[in-house]
Amino acid sequence: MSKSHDHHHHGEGSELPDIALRVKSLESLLIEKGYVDPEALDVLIETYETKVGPRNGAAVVARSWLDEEFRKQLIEDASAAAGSLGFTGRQGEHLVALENTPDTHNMVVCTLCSCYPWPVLGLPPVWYKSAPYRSRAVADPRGVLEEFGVNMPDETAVRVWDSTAEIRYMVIPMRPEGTQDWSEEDLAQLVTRDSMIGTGLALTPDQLEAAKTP
Amino acid sequence: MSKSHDHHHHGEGSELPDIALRVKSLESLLIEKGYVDPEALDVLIETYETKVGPRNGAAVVARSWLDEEFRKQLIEDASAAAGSLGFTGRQGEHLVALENTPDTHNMVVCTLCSCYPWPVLGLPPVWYKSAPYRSRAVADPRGVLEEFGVNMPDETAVRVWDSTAEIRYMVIPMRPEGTQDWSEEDLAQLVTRDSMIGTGLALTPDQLEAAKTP
Amino acid sequence: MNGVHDMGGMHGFGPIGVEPVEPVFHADWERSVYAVSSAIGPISDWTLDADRHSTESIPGPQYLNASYYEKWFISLCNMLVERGYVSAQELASGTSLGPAKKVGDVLKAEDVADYVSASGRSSRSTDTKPGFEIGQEIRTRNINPSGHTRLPRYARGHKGIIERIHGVHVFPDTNAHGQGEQPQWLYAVRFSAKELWGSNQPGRTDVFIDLWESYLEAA
Amino acid sequence: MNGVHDMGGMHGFGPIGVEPVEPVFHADWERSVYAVSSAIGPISDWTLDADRHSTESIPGPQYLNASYYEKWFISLCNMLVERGYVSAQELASGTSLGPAKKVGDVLKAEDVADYVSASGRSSRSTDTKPGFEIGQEIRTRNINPSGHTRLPRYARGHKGIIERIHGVHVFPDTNAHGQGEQPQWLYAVRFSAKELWGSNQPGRTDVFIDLWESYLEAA
Repeated sequence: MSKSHDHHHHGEGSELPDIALRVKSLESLLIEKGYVDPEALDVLIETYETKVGPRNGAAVVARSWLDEEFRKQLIEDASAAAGSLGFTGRQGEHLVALENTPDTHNMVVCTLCSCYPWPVLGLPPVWYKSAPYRSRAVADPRGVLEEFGVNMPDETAVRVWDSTAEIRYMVIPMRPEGTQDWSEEDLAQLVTRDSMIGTGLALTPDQLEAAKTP
Repeated sequence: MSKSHDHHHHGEGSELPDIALRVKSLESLLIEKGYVDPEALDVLIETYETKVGPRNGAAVVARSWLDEEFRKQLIEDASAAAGSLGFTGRQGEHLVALENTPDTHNMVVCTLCSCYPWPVLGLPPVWYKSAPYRSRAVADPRGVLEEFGVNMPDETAVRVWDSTAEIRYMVIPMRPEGTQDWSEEDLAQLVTRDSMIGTGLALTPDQLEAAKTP
Repeated sequence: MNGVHDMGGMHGFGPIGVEPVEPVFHADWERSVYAVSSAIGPISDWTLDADRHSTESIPGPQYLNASYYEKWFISLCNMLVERGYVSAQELASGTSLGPAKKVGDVLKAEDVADYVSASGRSSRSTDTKPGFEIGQEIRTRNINPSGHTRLPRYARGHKGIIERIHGVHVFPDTNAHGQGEQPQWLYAVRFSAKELWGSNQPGRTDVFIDLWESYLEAA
Repeated sequence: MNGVHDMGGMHGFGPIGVEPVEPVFHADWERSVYAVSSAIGPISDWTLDADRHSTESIPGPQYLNASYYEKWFISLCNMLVERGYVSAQELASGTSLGPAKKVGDVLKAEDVADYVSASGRSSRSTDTKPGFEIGQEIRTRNINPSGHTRLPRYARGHKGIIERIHGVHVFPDTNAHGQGEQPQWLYAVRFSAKELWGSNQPGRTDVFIDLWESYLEAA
């Protein structure tokens, strides 16, 4: 009914018509005050736009599928395992890996804010931080999974992890069938961001093929 | 921070810049469709602006202070007692009177919407229907009372009634000291709306005097 | 439903802003919203419970930003369109574009006084006996229905004492959803503030909540 | 605090809108908010917990209508003004009107890589032993603090099983309010969906929540 409130926030807009102006104004004030260095700002942005993202986590998962020793270390101490591939840092200091099995599916949420394992997954997508996911993931995880196109059989136990502390969870999806001889690099392509949050599964070889075809 | 959300709703404004226009448009549509009669609308408005209001409840309370039989009936069956003074109807079908004593103070809220005893109190004030009161009355009633200028001694038990059904509660405040020879009409002037919600006490004779002096 | 309307015990809504001298309505459009909502009652095919559910179904961000009569307006418009009294196009244009829905007798000016003072009791006669007695200890169930309910979140899974028996009343959880009145025994249940909130207030504080029998189990 | 940010189990927020191909940022101003918030970290005098509390303290109606980076922006502005980094007038004008607060070394471009990969662990060493053991049944306390807490409303007063022991971690409820780190044992606690929500989902569903020792008592 209300025009001014009907629209949804997918991060692409703002209620504040002058938000861009106000942010620019804050940024220049902080630079003028000497609190932030403009060049550092650029590097920070570049880091999370190009370097730290779900490709990191995909490399971790692919390695774990191929290297049993690494898989054990990942389950034992995920921060150390991810760190051994060079993925360390903010919002990933206490990383825990949750392994999906034919019996058990894991899924991660932060109902209170937006905690997320940055070093392996980058910055979270808008839906992860939004009210619909935060409210429903803990109370109706199977319904949420359906909305993501995943029909979880009744026999599979669903485990939802609400990140209420500084522990950061990443899901290790199951390795798809038909990938016996695949290289680590190729396997990593099957590992989507959503499969490491637990709202998706790893792609099958056919799905990957279809995704590549325009 | 956000200009567009800073303002509070005290019922005097609207987020929708065109609300007046849209309401007018709905009203004329419903009249055109033959669902409502414009003259009936005027009478409805007049009824709650001039006839049904807290003066009704004040008359009930004043009578109960003077007439022990009436007081007993009011406690026994408040709908019947109020009805005997001519106050019946919508949102007061199942009226319950809660008597304050030196040991016990009663207070009424509707946390889920805005249930209120219309026949005796009229339409509720904006604060009664708003988030601050609805959220805090059940969890911090003594703090709420303080905000209304009422310091409830620790010895007094506070009873909060959350109107979650069609039962409508009205509070019978204690009769103030120094009113032994007062008429029913004069006593009724001491009975404020808030004293019948339980967020206030009946006025003392001095307070009434002060309120009358401009 | 666990919506933002279920406000008991929430923090962060700020002080209670009391207007010293408050008018019954603050604008003509509020008068109109009030009047059309009331006048439509006798010919509407929805229950009071459905009406409440319509209001609490206003999306949270909008619910919290709308004033009281705005919520009435939004809810009324939604009901009128959903139930075929007006079309969305008619609502947008403010003009009738087709025949009206067949309805009963429209409220006339001369009948308003009777209508306003007429009773719309929710109590129903019964030959059953209440399942709980005054003074009995109960525990509220931990239900989280997505539909309408009158068991607030803050009162779920808690121990209380039956204080009053109100008789048998229409059950909102079904009546709001076209599943009939299914009347049940209704009780005023007393909860200590300590039980509900986990810490003592100075002095004794109790909260009384009207709860239907199926919300409760023996403690 | 029992704020609208505590969303677990709420209804009525609609479907989960997934963007098929989502950029990291949707606008330059989002990039800026992200970057200044991050860059200010090393010289700020607030904790991550205080930062979270600042965000959850955004009034409910505004919180629910603001996008993610809008909330960051609002929260950052509030912190900067409250703690004397900038004045409200400076914020409004975008121009410095007085001396800056004395701060430590500002983050330089060449140090960003180290900063991003540096650890900010919340775990602390201890010579205490955990009060609960793996497999033990506990009940969460029913606390309703008006300040910061990481015990969500939906998990209060419920029985669960200790699943993991995470070590000793900074306690947010005090650290957010300048009352020190007061580290406590932290556990992953398993709750059945039936225990939390009162009804069975098809198949087994469990919710795991990281909870500090003082949130828990032996069941």
